Amino acid sequence: MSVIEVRDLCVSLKTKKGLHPIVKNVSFSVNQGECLGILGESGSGKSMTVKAFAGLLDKSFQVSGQAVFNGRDLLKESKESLRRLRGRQITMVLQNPMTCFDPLYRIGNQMAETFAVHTQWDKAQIRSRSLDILERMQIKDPAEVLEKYPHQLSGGMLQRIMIGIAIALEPDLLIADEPTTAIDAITQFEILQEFQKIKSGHQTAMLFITHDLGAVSKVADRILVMSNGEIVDKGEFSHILHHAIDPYTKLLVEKRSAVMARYRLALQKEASQ
Amino acid sequence: MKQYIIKRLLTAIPLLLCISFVCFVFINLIPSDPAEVALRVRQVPIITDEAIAEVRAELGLDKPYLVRYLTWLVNCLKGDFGISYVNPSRTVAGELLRCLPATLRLAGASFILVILLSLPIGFFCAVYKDSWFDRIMRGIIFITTAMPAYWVGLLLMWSVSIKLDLLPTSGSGSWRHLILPACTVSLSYIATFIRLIRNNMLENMKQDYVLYANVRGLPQKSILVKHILKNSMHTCIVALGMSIPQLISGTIVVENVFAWPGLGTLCISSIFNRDYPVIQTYVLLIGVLFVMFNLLFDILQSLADPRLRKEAA
Amino acid sequence: MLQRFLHHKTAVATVSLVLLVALIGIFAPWIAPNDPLATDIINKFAPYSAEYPLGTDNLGRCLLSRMIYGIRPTLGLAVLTMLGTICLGALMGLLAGYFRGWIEEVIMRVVDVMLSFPSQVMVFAVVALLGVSVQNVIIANVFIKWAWYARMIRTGVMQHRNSNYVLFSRCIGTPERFVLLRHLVPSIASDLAVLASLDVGWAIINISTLSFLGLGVQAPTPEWGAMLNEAKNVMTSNPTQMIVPGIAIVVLVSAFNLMGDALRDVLDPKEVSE
Amino acid sequence: MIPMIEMQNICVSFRSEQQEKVFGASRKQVLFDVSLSLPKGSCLGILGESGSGKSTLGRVLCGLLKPEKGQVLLDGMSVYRSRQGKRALQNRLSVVFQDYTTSANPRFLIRDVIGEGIRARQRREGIALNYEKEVTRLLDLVGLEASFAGRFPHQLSGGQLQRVCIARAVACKPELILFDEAISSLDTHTQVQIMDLLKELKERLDLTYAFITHDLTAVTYMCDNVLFLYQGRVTEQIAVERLAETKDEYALRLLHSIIDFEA
Repeated sequence: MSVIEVRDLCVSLKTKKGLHPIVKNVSFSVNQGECLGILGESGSGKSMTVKAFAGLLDKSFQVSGQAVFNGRDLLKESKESLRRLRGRQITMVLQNPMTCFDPLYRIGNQMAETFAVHTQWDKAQIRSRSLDILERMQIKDPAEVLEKYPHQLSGGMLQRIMIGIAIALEPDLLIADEPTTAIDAITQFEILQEFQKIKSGHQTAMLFITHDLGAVSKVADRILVMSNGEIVDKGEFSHILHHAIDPYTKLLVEKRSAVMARYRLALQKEASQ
Repeated sequence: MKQYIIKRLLTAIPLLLCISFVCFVFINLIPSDPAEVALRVRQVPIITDEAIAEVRAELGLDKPYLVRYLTWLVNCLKGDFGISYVNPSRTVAGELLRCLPATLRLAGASFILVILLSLPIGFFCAVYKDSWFDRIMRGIIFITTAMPAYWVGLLLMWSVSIKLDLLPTSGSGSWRHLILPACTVSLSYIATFIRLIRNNMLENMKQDYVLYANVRGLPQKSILVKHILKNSMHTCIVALGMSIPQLISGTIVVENVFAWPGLGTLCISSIFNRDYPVIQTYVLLIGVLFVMFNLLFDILQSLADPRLRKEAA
Repeated sequence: MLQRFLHHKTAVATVSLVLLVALIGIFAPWIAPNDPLATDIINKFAPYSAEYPLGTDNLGRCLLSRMIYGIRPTLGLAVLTMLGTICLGALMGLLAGYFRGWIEEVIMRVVDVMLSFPSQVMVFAVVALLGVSVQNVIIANVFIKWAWYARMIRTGVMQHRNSNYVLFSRCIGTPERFVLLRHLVPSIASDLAVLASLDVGWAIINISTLSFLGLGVQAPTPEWGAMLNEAKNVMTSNPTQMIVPGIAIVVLVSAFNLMGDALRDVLDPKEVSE
Repeated sequence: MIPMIEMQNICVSFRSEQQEKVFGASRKQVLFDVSLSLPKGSCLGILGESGSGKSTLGRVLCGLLKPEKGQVLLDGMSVYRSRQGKRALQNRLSVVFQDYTTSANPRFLIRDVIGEGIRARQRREGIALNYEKEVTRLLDLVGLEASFAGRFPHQLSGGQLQRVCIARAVACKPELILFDEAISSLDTHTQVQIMDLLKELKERLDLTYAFITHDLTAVTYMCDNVLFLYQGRVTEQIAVERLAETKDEYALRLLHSIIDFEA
């Protein structure tokens, strides 16, 4: 059963000279327990697509089409009911962990305010759940971390906390918007492992947006390739890798493969000696 | 943190010394000889060279520059700022103290007006950006920044006091006298602060943490008040605090329009009467206030912001 | 650049308005209907008429003529002030930003002290010190404002010096002269143009304020601020005398403020030219 | 092999932002005893995460930042000791920076951006070049049409602008080019295209490269040698072919975190 089904989604920017299309006729669906990867370069409209149906775009954008989430068309919902869905049934992990937390509040406070909005938990429950989540995200000294301000934690830690908040309320749909882009390579790998864990453990539908072929290959069951606001290719990863139809996708795969081939060669030379 | 405060306090000392030195040099740059002025003030009928030399010795003008500066500084620290040239029976400190309360009343009232008006207006302008309210306020702000304060005062006086006969035109006494001058002083500051708050909030709205708060499904009201407003307040409070000495000095012109018996009126009449010690002390006072308030709000800001506050490890 | 300027409506409108006002001021003797100083006591407080298009003041002088002649000190002094400020500020700022070391230390400390006094008080102090006269008003305004410009220009120089294109020039050993003239000066000049046009408005208000208080241009010379001072005394009987110069100041200052914003757009190299 | 450029025990520290002492300034050391050598005709990858000091190292290498300790030797001559040393470096080195948006003066036409490099070459070699022809030749070299010469930097895409920066860098006929994260802010496939271009240019113009990056796969694609920089210290310098032999902990962790999508 599909958790979300997007049909003919179009997003345009309203400018003085008229409408400027950013996303054109995008359709896809994600089933329960499945992970759909959306691959594309910056400016290809991949983030816009999810922001549009999550109700995160302001008035300067015009959105049309359908986005059916558990039987409800999100584009027809009121702002308020969308807000209730966000953070509870639809959660997101964003790109820049270092700037996503309000610098003036402690981590514990920001976690608590999220839970207070969406649940009936009392203070003690919120605290024990928060500790629980941090522990699940393999953060040492969770009690201490709750008392820290965002600037005192590393990007990797904050990214884990963000993932923790996202899965805490067992959402139906988890959207990861370039979660591995703004952090260094080693942490990237660890964060990716967390996503693999979520995929195997929970029955959450996942949308994984990225420009990194490597990352998408590890978590996504199916892949959409976007370019200039359109879906140019779709299918399983091996299909994208070997039988891409679209010239842009081909170029992307070909170039990246060349780099990886060279990398493998560098490592194997020694192994064969 | 303690060290930071100590360091800031220590750096303020040379600045204060520089300011006092500038003020001291100021009076010594006057084309006329202070000894001669002093004699004239005492209404000595014939000014002879001997008399001048006598007064020079009396005022310590024959001593080296630095010695004179230090004596002057020590006197200042004791609260002795010398004697008014115009009215030798009065000390400068006494003159300033006499006028200070009126100015403080005016500046205080204006400050309250600024806060009461600019905070809510700035907030709503940012929240309802490009609405009719925002457009009208922006128009008003644009016009008021181009209006000289004294003209605003004249207009208010003419329309409210003369045409409508609601409030007294000038002088001081009751709270009714205070309204028009306070409105005039605060007007240009209100415009500045509305713009500051509005832009600051709009800037904050674009930040990632607001997007993430939205992503977590927090209610709009909580995002606006708890996150955006609090973050913008940090910068704005500092700017507001630092504007207090400016408000005090900004009353000069308005006081003269409304014949408000404060420091500004004293300052202008001193300029016309060439009563240099009074002007010197006034400049010194405002300069010191300026440094003090800057320092105070700098420290307050670093105490309030967790990023600047150094947590004990 | 010129193309873009001509396409920008606000820029064209404000610059033409300012130029028009300036021209009227320059050719005042040919344009003004009456002698601005000639008194006509019988016709004092006269309403609008063919002879006195804006009426007369308390001494029966033609208001319009006084307004026209008043452009000279009002606008002229403001522009002179800004020229002086920019020259001094730019010199100090460039010296500090360019040579670094102890020169920078000294200049920046002086700037710090200068900026520790509220500008308004400083103007009064300088006027008090030097005595009441027109050139002292200019000196006072330049004296308090140069520090702002020095600091701004120094920051600009530092910023641009650390931009990648200057770093490249330094890496490949481009002569300092080229870096200064081709990279730094044009970038800073455009910032400067914007700031300066905003500050002409500030200077107009400041100079007229001094004149209003009797510390600047002296009666009977027609100057808008001084005219308002005269108008103050006859406010009850002849309010028009107060309205005209006031509106003129607001319009002129608004024009400069708008011009500053428009120049910012025009001079921004990133604006796509069409 | 004789090293063309050599760094010996470089130490650099900056005034730290958070000042705790009342008197004096506390300093934060960014580079600790960094040594490296760069043989002629090779390509050295300098690899480190953000905050590892790799950009500071780049500044020292291209003559912009005098180190507190240690020295930079260009063919055995110290760069920071004398004017001639610095001149020599300036005459033989060129740079391409990360942030392509600020790499070119926004007020310059592409023609003038490249022209700055040409002028440097004219000055060094004391020759006069045909400006237009040279610009066209350089644009062609980096795979751009001649019509780009009349445009402004903001009218170009990231990849195109980075090509212009490369053209400018080779315009002054350097022997050594330093790339400071020159490909990081580009799209994935553009990155590879730029790297292909760089490899080709290296062969054709007989260049030596120093390549600063945080991407290990880019290093293996481009470079002969790699230097791992971790928290201001060199943890390992090794030939790329022998990368698998590394015993260094940081290098191993980095190797381990590379995601190979075909494996």
